[in-house]
Amino acid sequence: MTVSDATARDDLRDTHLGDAELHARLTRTWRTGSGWIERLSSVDHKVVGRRYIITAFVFLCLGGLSAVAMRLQLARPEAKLLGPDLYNQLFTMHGTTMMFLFAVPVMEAFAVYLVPLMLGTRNIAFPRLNAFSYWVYLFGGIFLWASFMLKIGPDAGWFAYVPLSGPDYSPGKRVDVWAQMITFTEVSALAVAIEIIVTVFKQRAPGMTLDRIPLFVWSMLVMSFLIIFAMPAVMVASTMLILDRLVGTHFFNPAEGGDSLLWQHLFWFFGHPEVYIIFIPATGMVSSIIVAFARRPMFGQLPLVLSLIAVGFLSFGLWVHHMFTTGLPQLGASFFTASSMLIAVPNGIQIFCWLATLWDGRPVFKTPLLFVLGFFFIFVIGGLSGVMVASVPLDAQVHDTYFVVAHFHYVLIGGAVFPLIGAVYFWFPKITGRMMSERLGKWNFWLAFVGFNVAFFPMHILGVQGMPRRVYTYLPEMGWGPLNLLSSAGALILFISFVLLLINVITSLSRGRLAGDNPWDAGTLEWATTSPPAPYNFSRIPFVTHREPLWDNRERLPVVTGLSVDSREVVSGTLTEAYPELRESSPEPSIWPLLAAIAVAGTFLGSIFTPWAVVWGSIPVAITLTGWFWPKGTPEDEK
Amino acid sequence: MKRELTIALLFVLLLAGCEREDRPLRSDPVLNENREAIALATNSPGPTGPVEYKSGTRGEYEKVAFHVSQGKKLFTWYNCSGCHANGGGGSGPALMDDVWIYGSAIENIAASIREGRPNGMPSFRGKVPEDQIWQIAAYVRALGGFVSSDVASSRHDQIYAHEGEARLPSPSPRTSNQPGLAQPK
Amino acid sequence: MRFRLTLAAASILFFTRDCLASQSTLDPQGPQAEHLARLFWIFTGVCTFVWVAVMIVLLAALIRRKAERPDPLQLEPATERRSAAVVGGAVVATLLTVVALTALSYLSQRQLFAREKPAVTIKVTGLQWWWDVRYETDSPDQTVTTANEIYVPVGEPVTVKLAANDVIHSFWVPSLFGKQDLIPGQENEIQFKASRPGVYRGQCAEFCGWQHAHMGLLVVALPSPLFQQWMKLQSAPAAPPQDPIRKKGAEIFESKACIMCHTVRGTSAGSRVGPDLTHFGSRQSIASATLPMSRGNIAAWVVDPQGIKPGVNMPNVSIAPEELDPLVSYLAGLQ
Amino acid sequence: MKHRSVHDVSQLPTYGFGSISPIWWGTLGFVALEGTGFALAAGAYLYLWQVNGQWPIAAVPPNHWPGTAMLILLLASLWPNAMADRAARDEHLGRVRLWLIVMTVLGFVAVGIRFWEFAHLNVRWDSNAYGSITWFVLGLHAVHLITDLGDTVVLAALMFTRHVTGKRYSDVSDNAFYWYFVVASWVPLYAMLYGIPRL
Repeated sequence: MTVSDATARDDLRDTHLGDAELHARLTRTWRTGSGWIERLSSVDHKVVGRRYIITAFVFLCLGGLSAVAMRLQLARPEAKLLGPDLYNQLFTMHGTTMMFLFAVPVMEAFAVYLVPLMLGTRNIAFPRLNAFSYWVYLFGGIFLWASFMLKIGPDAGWFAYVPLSGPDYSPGKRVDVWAQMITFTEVSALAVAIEIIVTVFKQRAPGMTLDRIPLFVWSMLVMSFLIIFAMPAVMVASTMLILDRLVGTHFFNPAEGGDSLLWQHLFWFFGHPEVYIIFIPATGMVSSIIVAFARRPMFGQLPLVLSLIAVGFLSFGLWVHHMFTTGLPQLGASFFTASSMLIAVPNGIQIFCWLATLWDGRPVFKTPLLFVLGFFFIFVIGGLSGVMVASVPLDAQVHDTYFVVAHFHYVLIGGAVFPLIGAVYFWFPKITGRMMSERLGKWNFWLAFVGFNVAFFPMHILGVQGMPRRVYTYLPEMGWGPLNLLSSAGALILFISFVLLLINVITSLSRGRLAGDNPWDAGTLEWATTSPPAPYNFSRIPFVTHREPLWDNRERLPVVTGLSVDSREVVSGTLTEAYPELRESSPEPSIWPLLAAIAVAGTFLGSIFTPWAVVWGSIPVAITLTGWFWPKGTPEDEK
Repeated sequence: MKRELTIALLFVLLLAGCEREDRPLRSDPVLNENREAIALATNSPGPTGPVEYKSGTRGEYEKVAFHVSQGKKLFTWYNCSGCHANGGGGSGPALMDDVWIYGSAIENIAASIREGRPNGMPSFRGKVPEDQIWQIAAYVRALGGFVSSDVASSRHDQIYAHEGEARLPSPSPRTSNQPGLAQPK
Repeated sequence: MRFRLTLAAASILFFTRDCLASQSTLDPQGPQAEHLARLFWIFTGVCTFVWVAVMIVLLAALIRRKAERPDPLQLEPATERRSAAVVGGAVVATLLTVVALTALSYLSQRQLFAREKPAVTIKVTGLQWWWDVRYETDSPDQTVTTANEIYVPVGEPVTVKLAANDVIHSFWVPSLFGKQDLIPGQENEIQFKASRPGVYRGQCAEFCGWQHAHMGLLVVALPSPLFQQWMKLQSAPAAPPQDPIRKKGAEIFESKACIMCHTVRGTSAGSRVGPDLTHFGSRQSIASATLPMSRGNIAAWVVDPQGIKPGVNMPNVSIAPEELDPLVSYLAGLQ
Repeated sequence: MKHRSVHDVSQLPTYGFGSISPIWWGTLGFVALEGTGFALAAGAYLYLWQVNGQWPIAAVPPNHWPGTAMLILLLASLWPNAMADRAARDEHLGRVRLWLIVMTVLGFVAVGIRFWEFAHLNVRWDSNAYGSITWFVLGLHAVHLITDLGDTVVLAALMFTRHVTGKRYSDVSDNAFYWYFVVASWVPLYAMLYGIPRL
C-alpha cells in the first residue's frame, strides 16, 4: 500500500452505508491479495490460522507414521525391522513432533482462527507477530524433519535427559537439532500466547463482559497463561544444554559442580503444565460442542471457568511426580502426590458440569458429539490411571513402563485428540463453508474409538507385566508378544480412521453440502458471520447481550457502528466490561515478518555450529525487525 | 501450498543426504581382515621427517563425530592415558603438542597403534579390532586439534586436564597435515 | 555337590517357565512387592468403580426421555437446583476419595521405604549396558565382584546401593520391589527381601541408549547356607585350566581383544571396562540376562555380539574357526 | 442476519497510553514471560549453589564494582526514563527527542559496563558450574539491555522523521515501561550474583 493511494482514501465510516457498499469497501480494506508476495505477507488471522491448522496436521501425519513404524517393530519379539539407532530416532521424533509440532500448535491454531471470531473482532492482536510466529514454527518443523531425513534425527528422547543427551554420550549434531527446534517452537508458541491474551483482554466485542466470554475462549486464555509461565523453563533448559554441548559449560556435569537432576527439574517444570496446555483447550472444544448439541447453555459456567483456572495453577505444582524414582526426599515426594491427586477435583468438576448439561439437554447425535462422548469414555480412564501414577509407591512400579505410555495416550489422545477431531467436524463448515460427510464421520469415529482402545488398553497390562518404555525390542521369553501384536493391530485401525478423516476432509472441500452461516444453530458469535467468514469477519462489530448471543437475538443482531471502512480498525475496550475505549488500527499486511522469521531461523541454525552465529545473526534480525516496525505512511500507521 | 513446499524441500535435502551422521554398528569383517599395509616410518625421522601415508575410507573416520567420540571412550578404556595422560604426555609422548615424531596423518597414527613404536609403544595388532584402531586414531587427531570443531566433543563429563577437543587450539601451520613437515623439537 | 544341584534346579525353574524368570509386578515374591501389588489392586478397584459410575450416568443422560424445548435458553429453575445439588455431592465425594487414596499412598510409602539392618549390602553400578555388582564384605580378600546377576539370601533384608558411571539407568526387579534410578554423581539406596528361593528377572527402566532394551539382570534368591557357599566360591580366584583344550582357550583369551576389557582374577586379564568373568561359567545367563547360559550361546555371543545386541560395547573380534571351541570351553569352564 | 445499531464508536480516539493501549498489554505479556525466565535462571543458580558445598567453586567472588556501577547507572536512569514517559504522554516532541537521546546514551554506557562486568567475574563460563550459571544469568540480562537499547535507538530515530503521530508517543511510553522492567530485574540479580558468592 503506497502512501499516495493511502492519503487518497477518505475516512468513511460504516454508520450509514448499505450492505453492498459496506461489503465492497471492507473487502478492499481487509482482503489478502492473490499474488505470491501478498499471500506471503498476509496477516489475516484466518489465513494464518488455516496455514497453522494444515501444517499441524501434516506433522500429525508424520508423527503418526513414525508411531506406526514403531508398532510394526514391536509387533513381534526380537523383530529386526528397525535397529536401535533408527528406533531411538523414531520414538524421539514421535514424541517431539506430537508435543511440540502438533499438539500445542494445533490448539493455538484453532485459537488463532476462532478466538477473534468468537469475540466479534476483525483480527487478532499483533497480526504481524502472528504471521511471524507461524513462519518460525514452520521453519522449526521443517528443520527437525529435514535433519531426520539426513540421519541427524535426535535420538535421546523427547525429554533428552542429561547426561545421555550431553556432549559425551550424544556425539554429532542430533541433540543440538532437538534443542534448537525447541527454541523455534517455543518462540512461536509464546508469541501466539501473548496475541491471544491481548485479543481476549482488549478486543472483545462491546458488551462481552467477563461472564459472557465463551468457555472456548476462557480455555484458550488459560492455555496462553500456562504457555507464558511454563515454556520459558524448557527454553532455559535447552539453552543450557546447547551451551554444554557447544561451548563447554558445566550446568549438567556433576564432576564440575553441575547436576543432572537440574535438567529434570527444569524440563518437567515445563513438561507437566505442557500436558494441560494441550488438554485445557480441548475442554474448551468439548464445552462448545456440548452446548451446541445438547441444545442448552452450559450448566455451571462459573464453576467450569474457576476449575479451568484452578487446573492451571495446580499444574505448576506437579512436576516432581515425573521424578519419584530419582531418590528425592520422601516427604517432599509425598507432597507432590497430594497435589497431583488434588488436581483430580477441578477436573472432576468439569466432567460433572458437562454431564449435568447433557442430562438436562436434548442431545443431537452428530459426529462432533460422538467424538466428545468418546472423549468421556477414554479420558476418564486416563485421568484415573493418572491418580495411580501420582502415588509414590505405585509409581515406583509403573513409572517408565508401558502402563505410563497407556496412561498419557489415554489422557492426550482421549483428552485432546478426540475433542480436536470433533472440533474439526464442528468448525469445518465455518472454515470452508461446506459440511463434512456424516456417514464417513461415523465410520471415522467408530474406527478411531475401537482402534484406540485396542491399541492402548493392552499397554496397561504390558506395563504391570514389567515391560519398560523406550525399548526397541523385547525377548520372546518375556511373553509380551501377543498383547503387543494386538496393540499393533489396534494402531493400524487407528491409523485407518485418520486416513478416513483425511478423505472426508478432501472430498467435502469440493463436494460437501453448503453449510450456510449457522448449520448447527449454535449460539456463539463465530456463527453470526458468513461461512467461510469474509476477510473483515463482521460487516459491523456485534454488541453482545448474552453468553449465547445468537440464541438471545434470533431476528436482529445488535451492532456498534462508527468504524472506518477504508482503513483497518478494530474496537478496543476495557478489560472487564469490554466498554469501547479506542478505534485501534490493525496493522496492514507486510512481508517483513517472513523476512524476520528467515533471519531468526538462520541465526538458530548457525548457532548449532558456532556461538558466533548469534552475534552475526543479530544484524539481519535487527534489520528485519526495524523494517517490520518502521511506519509506511499508511493510515493504519499514522493514526 | 505450504505442504508442497515442505515436502519438496525435504525431498531435496534427502537427495543431498550426507553420511557424516551414519553410525555403523557392525564393522565389515572383510575390512577387518585385510589390514591396509602401511610400512613403519623410519625410526629416526631424518631431514625430511616421517613419510605420511594416505589411505582409503578409514581416513574419513576423523570427519565423523561418532567415531571420534568412540575413539575417546576407547582411549580411556584401553588406558592410553597410562602413558599419554589424556594427551598431556607422560612416559609416552604428548599428543596435544605440535610434535608428531611418526607423522600426524591418521594413517600414521593408526599404524603407530597397530604396529607399536620403539621405546615403549606396544603393538595392539590383534588386541584391538581394526575399526577401533581407526576410531582411536581419529580421537588422537582430535587431541592434536586436527579435526573440525563440530565433530569433536566440547567437554567431558569427568574432570579433565584439558578442555574439550572441539576447543583445543588448532596446530600451528608448521605441522599442519603436510608430508615431511613434522619436526621433532 | 549340593550347591551345583540347587543352581541346576534354579536354572530349571528359570527356563521351564512359560516366560523367562518372573518379571511382573503382579507376581510378587517378597513382602515389599506383595504390598505394592495389594496397593495396585486397591487403586484399580476404586478407579474402576468411579469409571463405571461415570459411564452409567453418561449413558442415562443420553437415553433418558425429555420434553421438547423449542428455546434452548428456557431452563427450569427446579432442574438447575437439583443438578447443582447432585454435582456438589459428586465433588465432595471426589475430594473424599482423593484424600483417602493420598493417605493410603502415604502410609504404604512410609512402610515400604522403612529401613532395617541389612544382612547383605550390594553396590550395583549401572553402565551402558550392563550391571557391575560388588558385595561389601568385612575383609577385602573375600570381596565378591560379579555382573548382571545378584545372589541374595532368602528372607533377609538386602540393601542395594545404586550408582551410575555414564548415563542414568534405573534398577527394577518388579517381583521384589519398585524401581530406583542410578544417577551419575549421586548414590541411591533401596532395601528389599525375597520370600522364597527362585530367579527373578529385572531390567533397566530408564532410557540409556542403544541397548536399553537388553539391559537385563537376574536376582537369584537362595537359602542362607547356599548363599554363603556361593559367596565363598565367588570370592576365590579362577581355577587355572587343567585339560589342554581349556589351556589353549586361555591363551587365545589372553592374546585377543578380550583382555582389553575383561578381568579373570588369577590371570593376566585385569581390565575393568567390561564385566568380571572370573566365575562366568557359574552364571545363569550371558549378555546381561539376554541369553541363557550355554556353550552354543557363548559361541554365538563371542563371534558376533554386534549381531545379537547392535551397538553394544563389545566389538566383533575376528576368531578363527579352530579357535572357537577352546575359547568357549575356557569361558564355560570358569566356574 | 439483520443488524440494529445500539452503540456508536465514531468519536473514540485511535490511540491511548498505558493500560488503554493493547501494545502496553503486549509489553506486559513479554515482561511476564521474560520475568519467568529470570526467575528460573535465578532458581537454577540457587539450586546449584545449594547442591554444591563450596560457592563460588574454585574461584574468588566476582569483583562487584562493575555490577555496582551498573546498579547505580540503571537506578539513575529511572529519572530520565520517567521524563521520557511523561513527555510522551504530554505529546511534547522536543522533550521526547531530548530524553530519548539521553536514554540512548545511557543504554550504550550500560552495555559498555556489562562487558566490563563479564571481564571481572574472576571465572570462565567453562571452568565449572558456578562459572556457567553466572555467565548465563548475566548474559540473559545483557540480552534484555541490548533489546531495549535497540528499541530506544529506533524510536529516537523515528522521532526525527515525518512519522511522528499519536501512536509513536504511545510507543515511546511503552518502551519506557519496558525499561522499568530491565532496571527492576537487575536489582535482585545483582544481589544474587555478587552477594551469594560472598556469603
